[in-house]
Parts: sequence; structure tokens; C-alpha cells
Amino acid sequence: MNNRYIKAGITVFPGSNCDFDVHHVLTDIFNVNTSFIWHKDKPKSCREYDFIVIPGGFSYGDYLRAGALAARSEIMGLLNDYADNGGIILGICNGFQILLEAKLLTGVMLTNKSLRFECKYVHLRPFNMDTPFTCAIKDNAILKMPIAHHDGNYFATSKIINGLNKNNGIIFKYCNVTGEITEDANPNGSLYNIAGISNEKCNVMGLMPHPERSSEKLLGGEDGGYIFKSIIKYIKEK
Amino acid sequence: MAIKAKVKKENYKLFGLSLDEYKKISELLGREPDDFELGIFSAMWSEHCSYKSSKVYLKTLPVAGDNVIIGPGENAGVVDFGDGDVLIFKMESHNHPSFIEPFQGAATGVGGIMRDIFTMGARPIANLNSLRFGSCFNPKTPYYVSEVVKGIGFYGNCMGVPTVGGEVVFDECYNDNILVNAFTIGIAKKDGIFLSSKCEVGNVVVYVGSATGMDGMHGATMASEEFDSKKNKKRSTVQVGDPFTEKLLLEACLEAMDKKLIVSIQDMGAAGITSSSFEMADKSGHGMTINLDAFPLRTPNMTPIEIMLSESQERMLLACKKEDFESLNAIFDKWGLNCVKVGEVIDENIIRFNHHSKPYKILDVSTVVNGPAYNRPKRKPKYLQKILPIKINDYRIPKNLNEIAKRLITHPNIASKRPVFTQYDYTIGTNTVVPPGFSAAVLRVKGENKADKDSKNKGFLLNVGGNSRYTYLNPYMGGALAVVECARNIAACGGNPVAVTDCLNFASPEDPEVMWQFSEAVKGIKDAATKLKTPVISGNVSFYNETAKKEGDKPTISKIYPTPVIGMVGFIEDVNKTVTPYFKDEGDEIFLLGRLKGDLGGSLYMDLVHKDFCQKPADTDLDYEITLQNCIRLLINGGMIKSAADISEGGIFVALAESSITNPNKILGFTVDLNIKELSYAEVLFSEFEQAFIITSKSHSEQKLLKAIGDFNVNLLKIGVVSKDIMKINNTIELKSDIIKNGYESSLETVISAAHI
Amino acid sequence: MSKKAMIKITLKEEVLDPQGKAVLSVLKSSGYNNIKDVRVGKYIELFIDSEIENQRSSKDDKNAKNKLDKEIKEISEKVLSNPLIEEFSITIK
Amino acid sequence: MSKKAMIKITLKEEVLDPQGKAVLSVLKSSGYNNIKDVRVGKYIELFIDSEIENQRSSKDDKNAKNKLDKEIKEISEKVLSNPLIEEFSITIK
Ligand SMILES: Nc1ncnc2c1ncn2[C@@H]1O[C@H](COP(=O)(O)OP(=O)(O)O)[C@@H](O)[C@H]1O
Ligand SMILES: [Mg+2]
Repeated sequence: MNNRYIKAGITVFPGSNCDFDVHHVLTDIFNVNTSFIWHKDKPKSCREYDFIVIPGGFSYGDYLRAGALAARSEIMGLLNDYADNGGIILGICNGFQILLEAKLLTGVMLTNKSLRFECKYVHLRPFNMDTPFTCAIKDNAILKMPIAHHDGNYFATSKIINGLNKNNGIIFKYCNVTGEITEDANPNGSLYNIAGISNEKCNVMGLMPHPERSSEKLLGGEDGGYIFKSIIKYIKEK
Repeated sequence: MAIKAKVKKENYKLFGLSLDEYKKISELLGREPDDFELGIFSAMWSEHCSYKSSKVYLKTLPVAGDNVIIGPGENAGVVDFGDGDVLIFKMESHNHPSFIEPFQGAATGVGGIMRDIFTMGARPIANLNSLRFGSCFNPKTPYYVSEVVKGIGFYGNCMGVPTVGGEVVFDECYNDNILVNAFTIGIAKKDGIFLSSKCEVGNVVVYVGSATGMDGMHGATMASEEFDSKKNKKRSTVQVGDPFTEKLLLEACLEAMDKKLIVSIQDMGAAGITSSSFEMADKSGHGMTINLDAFPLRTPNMTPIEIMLSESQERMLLACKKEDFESLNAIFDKWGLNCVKVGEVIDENIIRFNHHSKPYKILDVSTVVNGPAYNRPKRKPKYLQKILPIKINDYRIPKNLNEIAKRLITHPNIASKRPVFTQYDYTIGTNTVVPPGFSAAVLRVKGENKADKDSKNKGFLLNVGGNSRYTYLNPYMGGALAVVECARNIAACGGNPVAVTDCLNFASPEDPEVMWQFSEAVKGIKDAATKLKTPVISGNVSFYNETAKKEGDKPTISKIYPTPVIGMVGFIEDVNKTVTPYFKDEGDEIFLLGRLKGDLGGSLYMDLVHKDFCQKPADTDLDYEITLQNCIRLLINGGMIKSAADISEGGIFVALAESSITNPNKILGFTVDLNIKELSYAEVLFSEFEQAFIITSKSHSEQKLLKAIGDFNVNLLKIGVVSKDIMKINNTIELKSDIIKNGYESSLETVISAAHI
Repeated sequence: MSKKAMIKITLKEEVLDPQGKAVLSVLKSSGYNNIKDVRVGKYIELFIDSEIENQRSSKDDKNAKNKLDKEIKEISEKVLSNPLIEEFSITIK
Repeated sequence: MSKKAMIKITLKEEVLDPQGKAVLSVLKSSGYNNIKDVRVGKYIELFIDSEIENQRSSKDDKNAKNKLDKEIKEISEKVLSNPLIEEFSITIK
């Protein structure tokens, strides 16, 4: 699989810590030409990248509110333009939180209802197969991936939820093994079991679980790989 | 030279020195020390920094081996992992700080041990921890558990280092002294190891990381402040951890190392700048100048000794070539960290301090560093006379073993530790092949040709453990067993034990009985580590785990049981061959590999059922152990078995039950027939630390297995089959797997979430 | 009449405040240059049911108030804060 | 003269506060039965360097004050709180 002509960028904030993992999966598993974007390096634009991943971690220690401080950093301006021009952005975990705080996505993350950090495997059901992040997922597939976060309890006003529903912006929900959306399957108290949402144009997605940690059989499963396969497929067919 | 008997202000007591030590210092200086000198000496001569009570014993441990690159003496030990890779690991205690402030204490413990690892040039790739709390009925226990666990998660998760294993033990003996032992392993290139001993004359001495504040100062401040109560109100001896800054420090250090801008480096742990500067000077055989005006301070106007003794976290001291300083500075600047010149390496074996732009003090390095070494008196404890071989016939074996079995599997020491380890990020790093919750953790190492998914993946295995009750009942065996048990867990996954680190948690070394326990435990570790060829390449000693209390009017001392904890690392050539302990499929055959002795002394069964565990525990035959472990590795490497579990706390019953209910995808059970001549059911089912494994294999493989172990002189006994959802042993036990699973998984949560203040 | 206790919990002056430090650095890099330092603490509101007090005659009022004050102080000290590293101030309305 | 801005950040009333609930349950089980509800928020102190202001003549004072007020409000709104779920109040001294 030669995807070397596809260029991916991974943003790095002080405190990002899933940057290497995403890099590993993109280069070593999917053979994509991947580079890091240090938050202070000032590329004039991000246009050279076919897609950008904001990886997980604890940007600025997540001290005030998860993602809050990174969302105020300069590079977010560039990402904003990139998104406006249709660029594909995937925010994973802390990346999702940053996208929310930067208002590229709508809603907010509260502390998990358990008030604890939760590291465990969850199941996800896709609700919109028509996005750059889901187009390679097989019909009716349920994906298994790990979560690892302290503030992944998605919350939004009903106005926001209505907006999301109208645009098919709810991309993934937590479900049980058989795909039912139940309270038991909700690991953090998220509204409507929401695990991943997109913006109106569906080119920016935030996802709480970590697809990069489940892209290899050796590590217990390859389901997360479908997210990256989708992005690659989308770019190839564009 | 005669020293005046009158001692100034008796300050030495505040600094934790003895009168003899004070006199010795005066003798070395040729006069009585001033407060600055006293502060420096007391730090460097403390038990923690000087190992004065344990040195003579630690020297006896095996430290060399085929794979050992660096043994004890540096920040951590280093083993060769092949292909130009090395693994660097160490375990350290943070017991006392965690008792005072469990969240911050545990957090900074994890932060400290990670600095020990990356100061050597390694990127930390896994954490483990060994935690001991008081009885689960103690009303304070839930508070300690939840805070310690949160603290560990807070630090490790933020750093992005997976916490992949550990142990959680509850025992009354830790009611007033909890134990928090943290283990970190990192990976580096063989030619990229950094040491504290390498500085050269003319190098600049550089301080990097957080600013220095009044953290963690004890006697020193009290003495120099003369109890200014107003100022003391703002003070805290608790160190607050900042994992975000440490993550930046990690990246900055590794980047600077990668660019070869660092000559020598030492983290600032206990006794902060004092120990790092003196140790760097001592190990390199040089000296340095230290400009006390240069340190970045968080609290203005700190006195020289306050600066020297501060235990602020997330700092390092390093030496670099003069011409490299600007490049070094640029890197730390990029990461937003302090990076300041504080001195220079000099040709004399002294440290020259400057303060307020004037020469301040000069101290001789070797005088300060070569603290006392004691051969403290020891005496075999009296209680040991009463530890006799168990007479099982004196006890009524309960009729309803089902009930007993349930109580064992739901005991918090045995029950699932899920509520704990799900608070740790164990999947980050994309290396965790076998996550926490089974036996040893298994991690792969990403190879060069990674796109080739089917390529062999070398890996390593990690395990920590120890059993303090066994050590209390037989200190020698307890030490040995800790090593053996770790090795068993690693062997049961198919790994080869390679080396160990240890944390020796004991009460006061000034108590001769404690000193005896210590010496015996070290001897046990020594013998087992020698036999198993797992040298001790790093470690830590924590004494004084005891608390003075009043029971009624009578003052008593509550001491922990002697608690040696071992952290072991093993290798596996191909992680794809790893075997996990849980049953795989219905119909598979279950075997007992090894032998059963049935000693119940020290067991949880004796404690729970007969309220009396103080009998002689089982002996471990080290020669047999080696044969047994070689045998199981052979079977695993030959791909002949589907699961393997050792027999530890709770005995065979627990091993079988756990194997049935920990399969992540299904609930299984077993039908087992276990009649062992001369042993009662209680002895067969509940005796612990047997030299045996429970293994499974697909049906009709008995002959093949027997053939494979032909020469080994190890028994293989077919005892039953894996079944669907019932656990059945002869006519004594019949339990529903799902009910047992529920109890096993919820028990610890009940302990942690108990309401409390 | 029900009451509200407002408790501010701050880190002692000399204790490291990683949160404050991180916020400060972001403020600086966002151009808020005249902010010299930031300390982050907790703010807790307790809503108190004073039905019991309602039933009391006014001469008991002072007693009740004292009792309440004491209780809130106790809660702040034992449950809400860690006296080793934190200090608190209470306002009751 | 340097100044201090004290900012209380609280969750909006309609937003669930699990941390407050947890504290409440601890208080109840410890016998503090007249505590009806608990809300946990943040308390942030900003220390402001006002050297610039010192150099100013007194007629500029009001202007400066207004500017400071505006800046603190902006910081609270844009950095310190998330308006979707939180509200804040500022005191400047
Ligand atoms: N029980 C032990 N067994 C083996 N080595 C030990 C033991 N205790 C300490 N050491 C070694 O002695 C050296 C000094 O340890 P220590 O003072 O704990 O280091 P640090 O200054 O990083 O805390 C280290 O190399 C450590 O590995
Ligand atoms: Mg060290």
C-alpha cells in the first residue's frame, strides 16, 4: 500500500503525548508521509497537508479545563483557516477537547461522571457513513477502541444538539457489543452516548476514543484503523 | 582531635543526626559545623542518601550478568536488549510523603522515578507500582486508596507513560504506614546512555527545569528560621507535582541528549541540589563551583541552605561543554523551561559556593559523600520461636468449602484490581500487548521494519511483587519468594527473567529484630537472584516505616511487616508467542505441572477461616523452581499450551477460578478432579505459592506434552477440562462462574467507594 | 430562611501552583503582559437548610449562628481543603 | 500600585455538577445533614502589574481603570471560563 504521496500533519502542543503513537500508525501501518507541526512553528498555512491530526495528551497539563489553553494558541488560527477551506482535521481525545474549546466544534467536555480517569475498551457505532472519517467502515460495523480520558463527558445545549442532528454531525456513539446505545455502554456520562461529532461540513471530527491504539492485531484489534483507512480512501477518491 | 562536648544549640537533632555523627563531622571539619554545613552533612548522611544501615548488606547482592550493562550506583540499572537497544529500570519508594498527602505523595513518587530513568537518556515506556494499604475495614483506607491511585494516574497519564501493572495489598500492618513503591522502565540506545559521572573540568554546570521553592524542607528550615511561625504558616513540607512541566523536561532533555549537548546529568531527587551536585562531583572525581545567586527561585530570598535542601520537583543538574551552552539553552527555551549556568567543573575535589557575589563556603566532596556505614546490631526476633509447622488436624476443616471459596476470591487482596488500573492509562504508547489484570505485563518494542506487520516483535515482560506475611513468618524465604514469584509470572507468559530491581521496606534499622529481618530478607533475595540469574541492578531501601502510637495509656510502636518488593524484567523473542493465564476454549484440558505440598502456613485461607496465619510457610526449592520454569517456557515456545497460571495467593482454587473469569470475551468454568494422597481438600485447594502451574491445552494433547517434558523430571497431571459456566471440583466445590465473576469484579470497588472523611 | 456558605480555597503562598503557572504562560503568550502571576484555587458553595433555625426564637439566633459558623469551618478544614497545602476563607450569607 | 483581580467561576445552574454531588454525599455520610447542596467552582487570582498606571496622571485614572476592567473581563470570558457552561464574577482590588 503506497500512500507516501499523502501528506499528514500532527500538531504538537506542549503536553501532547499521543503524537508519537499517531505518527507510528500513519507511517508504519498506513505508509502515509507524516510530519509533526510544532505549535509555535509558523507555517504560512497548513495547506500542504492532506489532513491534520490533533493528537491526544494533556496540552498545557489540561490544568484549567481540558484543551482550554491549547485552544488559545496561535496555531489554532491556521487550523481555523485550514478547516474553513475544507481541510480535514481529526481531533483525538485531547484533540477533540481542543477543537471544542477552539469552537471548531460545538459543545463542551465535562468531567467523567465517575470523576475518574477511565482507561478501558469501548464499542462505537457510526451514525454517518458519509464522512472522510467513516467512508471505509463496513456497513453495520461496530468498532472496538480504547478510551483514556478524565474529561470526556460530552455536553451541549439542546440547540447545539439540534444543529448536530440536522447536519448528521453526530458521527459516533458509545454502544454495547451488539450495537445498542445503552446507559451501561456509556463510559463517561456523555449526552446521548456521544463519542464523536463533526462540524457542519463534516471535514472536522472530534473523537474521544483512540483509533491509533487499536490499529494493530497485536495490540488487541484493528478497528481503529478504519478511521485512518477512511481518511486515506476519501483523499484518494477526491 | 578533641571536640568540645558542648554542642551548639543541639541543632544536629533537628537535622536528624546522632550525637556521634555530629562529633564525627566536627572531627572531619576540625571544628563544629555551621548551619549550612550541618544541613549539607545531614542530608548526605541521611539514611535515604547514604544507605548507612543497609550498605553492608546490599553489597552482597549479585549485580553482574550477561545482560547487565550498568548495575547499582547510577540513577538506574541498565540491561542489554539486543539490536543496540538497552532497557533502563528502577523502583523507588515514596511511603512517608504518601501517608502525609496521598495524592501528591504518590504523584511525586511516580515523577521522581521517571526522572531517574530519563536522566539516563531513556524514554520511559512503562510504569508499575506496588501499593500497600491498611486493612480494608480501616475507615481511612478508602481515602488512601483513592487518593494514591488518583495521584499515580495524574502523573503517569499526563506524562504519557502507560502504567501496565502492579499490586495492591491490604493488611492491618500498614494502617499507620502505607507503602507506595513506583517502578519505571525506559528504553534507550546502547550508545546513548547518560551518566552522572562524566563531567569534565571546564564544563559548565547547568540547572534546568522548574524553579526552586520551599518544598519538602523539614528540620533544615525549622533550624534556620528559628520557628518564625508567621512565615511557617505559608510553608508546606509537601511537594506538589507538576507532570506537565516534567513532560516538557523529558522532551527537552531527550532532545538535548539526542543532539549530544549534555556531558553528564543527574536528576534532583531527595536532598535536591545538595545530593545532585555532590554526587556528580564525587563520581566524576572532580569538583565544582556553585553560584547560589544564579538559581531560579520561586520564593524570593531563600537562604543558601534552603536552596541547597529544597526538594522542588521537576529539576535536573547537568554539565555541558562551554561552547554548547547556547544551543542547550535554545532547546530548553523552546520547551519553556529554565536553563541557567550555576557553576563550573573544577580540578579540585571540592565544591566552592558563592553567595551574594562573594565566596561563601568550601566543602570537601569526599568528606561529605562518604557518610557513615553501620553494621547495626541484629537479633533473631522472639516471635519466630512460635512459628511452627502447621498441624492441620488441629483445625476443623469447614464443611461448606463453597462459602470459603467465595470469600477468598472476593477478598480485596485477590479480587480484580480493575477499579484501580482503569484509572491508569495503560494503552498509551501503542506497545501494550498484555495489559494489567493478568499476570506479567507484556510490551512489544517497535522494530525497524514496522510496516511489515507479520515480522517478529521482540518484547519484554514486567512484574512487581512481594509477600510481607510470608516475609514476617520467614524473612529469608520471603525475600527469596519475592524473586521466585516474579520469575514465575514471567515464565508463565513465556518470558525469560533477566534482571531485577528491589524496594526494601522495613521498620527502624535501630531495632535489632528489624535489622535481623532485613539481613535475612536480603540473603533470600541474594540466593534466589543468583540461582535464577537475575542480578539486582538497582533498587531502594526505605526504613522507619513505623509509627509511635498510644494504645490506651501505653505507648506502642506500630511497625509494618518486613516488605521486600521485587520488580523484574524478562525478555521474549517474539511477543506473538506470549501465553496469557486465562482459559481459552471449552473442552480444553487442564493440567497441573509441578508438585503440590499443601502448606497452609501464612495463607489467606488460614487467616480468613481460622483467624490464624502464623505458622511456618512453605519452603521453596530453588533448584526445582528453575527446572519447572524452564519446562513451562519450553512448552510455551513449542506452542503447546493455551494458558498458564501460577499458584499464588488463594491457592489452586483461585488460580482456576481466575483463569475461568478473566477471559475478556467469555465466561468459562471447569470440571476438575483433584485427589492428592495425604492432603486434605483445604490443603490442596488453598495452599499458596506452590511450585506448580495450571496449564491448558487442546484435548488429546497429554501424550505430546509428556513427551515434550520428558527429561525434565517435572510431574504433569491431568486434572480436568475447561467447561462452560460452572466451577466444579470433585464433590467439594460447585459454583456458578458468572456469580463468582461479579463478586471478583465488584469487591474492590466496594472498598474504594466506601464513604469516609 | 436558608443560607449559603461560600468558601474560597487557595494554595498556601509558597506552595507550587502548576495550574496558575500554565495559565500565566498562556496569558503572556496571548499578549496580556501586565498579568504578573496567577493562582488557581477552588470556590465552593454550600447550600444550608435552616429550617431548624426557623423554628427557633430569636434569642437562639446567635447560638445557631455560632454553631453554623463552626460547622462550616470544620467542613472546610476536614473535607474541602487540605490544611497541609491549602488555606480557606468563608463567607456566609 | 499593583492590583489583584479575583474571579469566581461557577457552573451555570442548569449544568450538572458531579463533583458537587460527590462532596455532598461525603458530607451527608459524615453526618452534616443540614447541607442541602454543594456546587464546586474555581477561584482564580490574577496579580496585575500596574506600573504603567503609576506613571499616569490622576485624570487618566478612570480610563486606566476601565481598560483594566475590560481586560480582566475579556480574560475571564475568553480564557478562564467556558461560557457554554460557566459564569463568572470579578472583584478587583
Ligand atoms: N536495595 C537495593 N538494591 C540494589 N541497589 C540499590 C538498592 N538500594 C539502592 N540501590 C542503588 O543505589 C543507588 C542509589 O540509590 P538512590 O539513592 O535511591 O538513588 P536516587 O538518588 O536516584 O534516589 C542506585 O543506583 C540504586 O539503584
Ligand atoms: Mg537519582
